[in-house]
Amino acid sequence: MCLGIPGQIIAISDPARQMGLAEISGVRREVSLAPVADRPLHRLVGEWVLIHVGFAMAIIDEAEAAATLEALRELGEAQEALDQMAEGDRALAASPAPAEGAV
Amino acid sequence: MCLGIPGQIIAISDPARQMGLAEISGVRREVSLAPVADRPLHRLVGEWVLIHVGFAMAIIDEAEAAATLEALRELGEAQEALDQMAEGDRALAASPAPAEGAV
Amino acid sequence: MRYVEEFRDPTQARALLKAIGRSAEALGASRAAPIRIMEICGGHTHSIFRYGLDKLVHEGIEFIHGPGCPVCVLPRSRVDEAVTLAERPGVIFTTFGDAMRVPGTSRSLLQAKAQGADVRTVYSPLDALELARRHPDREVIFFGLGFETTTPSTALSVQQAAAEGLTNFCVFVNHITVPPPLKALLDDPHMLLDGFVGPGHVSMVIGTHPYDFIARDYGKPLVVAGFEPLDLLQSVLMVLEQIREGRAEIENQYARVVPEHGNPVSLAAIEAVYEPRPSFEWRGLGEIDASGLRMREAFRAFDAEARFQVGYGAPQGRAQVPDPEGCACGQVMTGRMKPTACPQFGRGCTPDTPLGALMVSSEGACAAYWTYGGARVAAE
Amino acid sequence: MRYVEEFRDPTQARALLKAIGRSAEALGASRAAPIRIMEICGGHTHSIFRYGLDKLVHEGIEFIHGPGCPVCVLPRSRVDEAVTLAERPGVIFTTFGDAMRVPGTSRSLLQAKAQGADVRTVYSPLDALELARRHPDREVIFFGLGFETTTPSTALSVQQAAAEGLTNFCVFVNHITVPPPLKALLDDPHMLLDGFVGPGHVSMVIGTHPYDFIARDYGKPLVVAGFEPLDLLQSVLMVLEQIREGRAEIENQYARVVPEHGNPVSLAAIEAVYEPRPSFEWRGLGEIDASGLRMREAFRAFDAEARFQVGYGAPQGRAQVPDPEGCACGQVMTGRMKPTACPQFGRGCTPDTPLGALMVSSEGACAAYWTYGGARVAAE
Amino acid sequence: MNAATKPSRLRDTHVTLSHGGGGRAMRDLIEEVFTDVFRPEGDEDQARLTDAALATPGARLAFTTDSFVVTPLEFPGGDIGKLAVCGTVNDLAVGGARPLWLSAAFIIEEGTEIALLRRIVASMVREAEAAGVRIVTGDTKVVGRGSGDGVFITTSGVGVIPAGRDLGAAQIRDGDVALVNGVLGDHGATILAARGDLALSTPLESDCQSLTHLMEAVLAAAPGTHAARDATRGGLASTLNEMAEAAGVTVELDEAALPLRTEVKGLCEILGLDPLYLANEGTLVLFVPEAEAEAALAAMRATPAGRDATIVGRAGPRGSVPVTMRTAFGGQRIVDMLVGEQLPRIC
Amino acid sequence: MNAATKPSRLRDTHVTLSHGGGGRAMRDLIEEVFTDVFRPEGDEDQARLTDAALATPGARLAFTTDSFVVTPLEFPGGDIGKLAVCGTVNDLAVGGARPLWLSAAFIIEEGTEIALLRRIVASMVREAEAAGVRIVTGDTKVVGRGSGDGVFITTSGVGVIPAGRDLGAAQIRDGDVALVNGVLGDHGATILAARGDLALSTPLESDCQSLTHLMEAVLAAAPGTHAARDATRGGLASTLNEMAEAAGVTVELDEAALPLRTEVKGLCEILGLDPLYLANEGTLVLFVPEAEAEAALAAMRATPAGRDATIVGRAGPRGSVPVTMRTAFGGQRIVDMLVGEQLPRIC
Ligand code: SF4
Ligand code: SF4
Ligand SMILES: [Mg+2]
Ligand SMILES: [Mg+2]
Ligand SMILES: [Mg+2]
Ligand SMILES: [Mg+2]
Ligand SMILES: [Mg+2]
Ligand SMILES: [Mg+2]
Ligand SMILES: [Mg+2]
Ligand SMILES: [Mg+2]
Ligand SMILES: [Mg+2]
Ligand SMILES: [Mg+2]
Repeated sequence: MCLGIPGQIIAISDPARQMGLAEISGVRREVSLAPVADRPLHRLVGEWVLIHVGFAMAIIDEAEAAATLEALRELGEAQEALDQMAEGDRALAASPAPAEGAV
Repeated sequence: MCLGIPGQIIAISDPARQMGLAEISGVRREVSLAPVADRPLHRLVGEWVLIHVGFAMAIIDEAEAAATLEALRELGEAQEALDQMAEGDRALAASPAPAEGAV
Repeated sequence: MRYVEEFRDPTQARALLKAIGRSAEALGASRAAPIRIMEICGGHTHSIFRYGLDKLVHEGIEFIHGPGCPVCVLPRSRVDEAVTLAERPGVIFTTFGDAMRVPGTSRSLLQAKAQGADVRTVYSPLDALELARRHPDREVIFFGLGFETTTPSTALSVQQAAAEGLTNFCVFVNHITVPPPLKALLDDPHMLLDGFVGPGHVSMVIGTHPYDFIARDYGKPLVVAGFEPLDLLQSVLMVLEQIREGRAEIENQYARVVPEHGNPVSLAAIEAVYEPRPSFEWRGLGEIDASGLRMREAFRAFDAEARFQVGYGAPQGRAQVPDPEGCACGQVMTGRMKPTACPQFGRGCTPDTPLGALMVSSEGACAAYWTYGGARVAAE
Repeated sequence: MRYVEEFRDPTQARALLKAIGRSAEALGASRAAPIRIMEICGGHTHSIFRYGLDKLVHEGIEFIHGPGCPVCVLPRSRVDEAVTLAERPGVIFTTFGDAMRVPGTSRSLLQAKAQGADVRTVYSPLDALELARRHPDREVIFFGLGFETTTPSTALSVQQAAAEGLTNFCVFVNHITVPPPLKALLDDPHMLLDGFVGPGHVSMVIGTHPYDFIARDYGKPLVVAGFEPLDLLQSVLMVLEQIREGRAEIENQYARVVPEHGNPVSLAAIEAVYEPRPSFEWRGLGEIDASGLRMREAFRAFDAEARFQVGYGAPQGRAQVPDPEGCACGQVMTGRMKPTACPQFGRGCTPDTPLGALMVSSEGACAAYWTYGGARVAAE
Repeated sequence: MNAATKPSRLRDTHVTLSHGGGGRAMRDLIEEVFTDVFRPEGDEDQARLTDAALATPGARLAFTTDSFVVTPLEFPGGDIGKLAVCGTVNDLAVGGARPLWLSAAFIIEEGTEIALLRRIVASMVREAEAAGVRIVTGDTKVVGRGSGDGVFITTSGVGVIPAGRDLGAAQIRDGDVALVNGVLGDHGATILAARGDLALSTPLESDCQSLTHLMEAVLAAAPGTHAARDATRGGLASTLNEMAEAAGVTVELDEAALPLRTEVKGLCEILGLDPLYLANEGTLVLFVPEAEAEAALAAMRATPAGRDATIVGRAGPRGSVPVTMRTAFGGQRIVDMLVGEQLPRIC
Repeated sequence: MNAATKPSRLRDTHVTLSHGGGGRAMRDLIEEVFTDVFRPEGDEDQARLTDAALATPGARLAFTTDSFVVTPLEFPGGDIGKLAVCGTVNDLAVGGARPLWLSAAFIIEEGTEIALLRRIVASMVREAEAAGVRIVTGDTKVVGRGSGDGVFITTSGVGVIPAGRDLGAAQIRDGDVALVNGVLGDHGATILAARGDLALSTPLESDCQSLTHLMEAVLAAAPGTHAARDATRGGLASTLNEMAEAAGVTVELDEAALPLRTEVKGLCEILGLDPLYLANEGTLVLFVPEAEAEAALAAMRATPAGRDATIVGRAGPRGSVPVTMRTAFGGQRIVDMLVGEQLPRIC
């Protein structure tokens, strides 16, 4: 449920109604900033928000996003290390006895 | 002004609203009989009426129509007689003198 | 008897034409000094051109086309008011087809429809009433046009609506009466008419006595005529006979349809629903006293002008709109000018691009001249 | 950072898949004895199928598709009520596209539209509000669908309408809340779930604490997840880690969007405009206590049900409509049956001719199985 | 695929926007309602055709199109489908072409009954067979409610004009005789009455019919025929005006000779219309040199579509008014083109 | 008649029902807005045509039709007129035909601005010239307000298929390479945004263009090409499903290879749509034997309409699911036909 898509606020279009212009991959639409308007509206310009049915529902936390990606990167490295270990094991296990003589 | 066309009442379609069915050269339409409803409605069936914008505005008087046509017929005869007289006159007038001798 | 073909018999017509010719000769009428007979009614104008009677009658007979087309005498301001009503949200504006193309100041009803107004052509006010029954959520306005022939139909429809308790039906009343403009014409010192062919269908409602003043006060003969070609020719002959005999009477050629005292039910309905307006605006003629009708107080709920405060019902009064520049409709309609003499005829004004209503309605003298060729065939 | 492509990186996905595989192996999971993880949210179901994650993860992981599609859980009676509202004369009925094809008893909104109802698809309740401003003569009804993610948008729109004094806008409220059905599921003795992937966008509004009872009272792990494939895979891994470590906690994989305590403005708007209904009907689940919202007395003017006396606002009470015969939606939605096990799947019920809502919405488990081939590619 | 045994996947009774969306619903509608009946060859969007006559030296290809919009869609004597076939077939035939192939494109309003579509399609197939043409390619679009009016059909037609044949209004000569194949105005009058809003009922039927066989008979009997045209929108009056202007001749009609049904005359009297402007859908006007006029007349009368054929007028030398009419009284009047559309009037 | 010097008789600024009535108003509209611009030969309702290629032994005539309905009538990158020419030209071209002649039938809603009609007609003439076809015959009808949607255009096209050429979906073979000539979904996304009711604005333009020259280039470079089709309504996904079913093969797309603009992806994410189902109006898919795939690709890339050409997939042996996609993750999913139309959704 609940398609949500990140977009960047590029302008405040109607301060009275708390409306702003959001850009999502080059597509623009006026959205309500009400849910994230707990700060002066002009401070929202440039922020990335999560948009759902024409409302900016949350400000996206860049630091948290970076942390998640960093965790994934580390996980990737860890898996690679594990893979290499596993490969080493397999290589040892797979080496048939006759080949030993060839060394 | 005021296109009017003769039609025959062939049925009473809605006595409460004084509506009847009229036939005009094979075309049927419901018309208001109100203007001619100074007699019991059923007596209108079979009558020829003069229809204007969906209302039967007058009952057509067959005797008067016949009298008019008869007058025209008589006028036609009278004109023909006059024509013949005129032709006789013209024939006389036109007869050149030499022709007389030919009689 | 079917009351149509019998009165279109070419053989009889030839006899009548001969008799008319003989009468005209006897009266010494010629193209240069014609006998001028006004057919008041646009329906007669239409028949004359459709059957080519104008060119078949003796050249000493000249037809003058009178102001008897209810569409042609409608001033632009009334069309504008109709458009205003038609463009109200929620309105279904119903009209006879005749009025669709009549130009208003900025647009006709046809153009208003194209731009979004819900304008519908109906055959009868009864059809408008039926639309009101079927669309209780819409306001159905009927464009009430016409002389005494048509007035009973809207009066009876309004009475029917009242009886049914329909509250979404009303009429934009533009009904007018024949005698006042005739009196205005006859009072015109420039007018030189020798006699009248009287409107048959108006007379079927009002009878023949309303014309008595024409014979009595102005000494002109009038013959109430039917609309078939034999009717018209016979009536012309009857007018000529009166002139020859030095009589000025109101005669009734159309006795099969026109009773001497008219139709009592129709007259009663008109009387019940309508009353004369103090005055009403005619195209080319201006305001004429007591020449139009309006709804009586008791039926004011069915009066579109009162209901929507438009036209004569507008609190601020009506806007008068001058006739378009160069338009000679007024003079043509009063018989003072032939259509072909209008500087606009066939130039600025054609049926495609009408300047005046006389070029729109197929009853209008200008349209009849154009369409049936009074002008163009002759020009050939 | 654009917060989309970064979370779709295939290389990272391969690493995650490997880690999940290792975790699953470590837990001894197999096709015969899988670890069952329910993604509550239809959006997650959709992502799983769109990216083929179900077939990419270790065979010992089984996804159970939860009741988190607001369209799928809508009973036929509510669609019927929507159609009734849409077919009122003068109404413009606005809806998210999702609801257009959901079958009611006799017709869907799409079919009602074809038969004359003015039904319009909008992207936002703000667009419905704008229609109401532009059509003051029409009643604009918005089909208020959705879980806590969407509820603030209608609450804020109603507050905006009230502020502007718009009197021709109202909402047919079908907002529901996630925790009650989860509790109902967990109380089911037949249910054998090992953990949950929690709905990211609902949580962005309500925060993570409303799920605490799942860990605390039922001992099941739940990880609030984003919707990109890396988000989902990471969340699955986090659930597996909890299981491996014997933990049962509420964790937040989607911290870039989901604050621990949700969104205060949205929560305040929901609280101001709505209150829990005593109970609300769910398709396949029946009435669940306090699972739906209705408008508070102060906003009753914006409540379509109260205004038009429909549904829960009908004085005579609501008509209950049984689910269509042979429809196993209830069992599929509670994870007790796989879509392919439904006797109607691919026979009586396909996306062209859906029997149940699960086959209509692209978030419905059955439609996802069908469209993205969980079933058909495997069958090949 | 066999239509008779294939189970129907089309469960809707009315067209929805889904049926125009390019997906499965559309495919099912097109297959079951259209292609299973029209049976075009092949799977492609374009028909691929050959005809020996087209390859004959001197032969020309004739190509024409018309959109059909009519309310009501079904009316006494026909329906929009029959109209769409006849209209395009006739536009080919009156030019001397042998009609070969038709295309048919449908614009369908959301909410249209599918059973109605099936009837219309069946009617097209029937009429195409009668006219000896094949409907070889087509298209369907669906538009929202209020953006259409039930069904609009556009047909295009391809035919072959044998070498040496060159009918056209420009060929009409002073002295040519004008003939029609039947009564005038039946279609227009039928439609006006069938709409229902004027509350008129008549026993009339549209004259909608294809004129291929009639034209072949005429051209065999009167090979010197100069021009033919079907007197559709605008009626005989408008058609004659167009032809006379294109030819640089005048035409005089004989009012007494015009074939008109009593009911058509009656309807016109009631509504204040002129039958010369009423549309026909199976009536054509021919211009034939005087020497071949009787042969053309006899040939028409020998075909079902020409039983009421008659001579209605004659072409004269160039003049300022293209079309006039000798009235029954011996008067003469202009028969002008219509201005806009004819509207029912009261005066 | 000389359009430049002839005084205009058309004084209306908007179309009324009079312009469809068969009379003078209609004639003036047709002359001034349509025939003065299209300049068909002769006065007849049927075009009379000859082309030497048609008479060549083995050549076949290709005949196709499409109705065009689009809101708004003018949109970034084109208008309904351009669409109506390109669409029919492309349906001819993808079958291997050289397009020769078009017909154009207009159904115009009362109230339509005449200036808009003139722009549309001008656009058609421009596009016809670019595509090398002539608009040789036409028709106009006017419908009442609320019975149409501005303008609908139906074009039909006639072309000639040289002897020996036989493109068709049925020719596709296991192993064929699938190529597209450009990015996907631009037209559909542009129209969705241009309608305005979703309040989205994009810098996108419709891909609307004619593909005659591109197809000629492809067939010269890769004469073994098996099939081509323009991926219009229903998008690439529906077109491939139709082709695969007709050929009895499967097709596997490579998700990573699909050419999509950022903005199209963005619009689809916002509205919950799949770009594979968005309509294209100048994008085709080709099936070419592997040996000629690179030649076809190079030929396309050398034409303006093919600059973004790319290989998107491959035909495989018969199977139960016609079209699948290898996802960027190495997963596989079904690419089904669309069910109804795509509707913006929230979940
Ligand atoms: S030609 Fe036109 S302007 Fe002149 S009088 Fe006639 S209608 Fe009026
Ligand atoms: S296949 Fe259809 S009926 Fe069965 S569970 Fe799924 S949606 Fe319900
Ligand atoms: Mg044609
Ligand atoms: Mg035609
Ligand atoms: Mg024709
Ligand atoms: Mg097509
Ligand atoms: Mg309609
Ligand atoms: Mg096509
Ligand atoms: Mg096409
Ligand atoms: Mg195509
Ligand atoms: Mg045509
Ligand atoms: Mg419209």
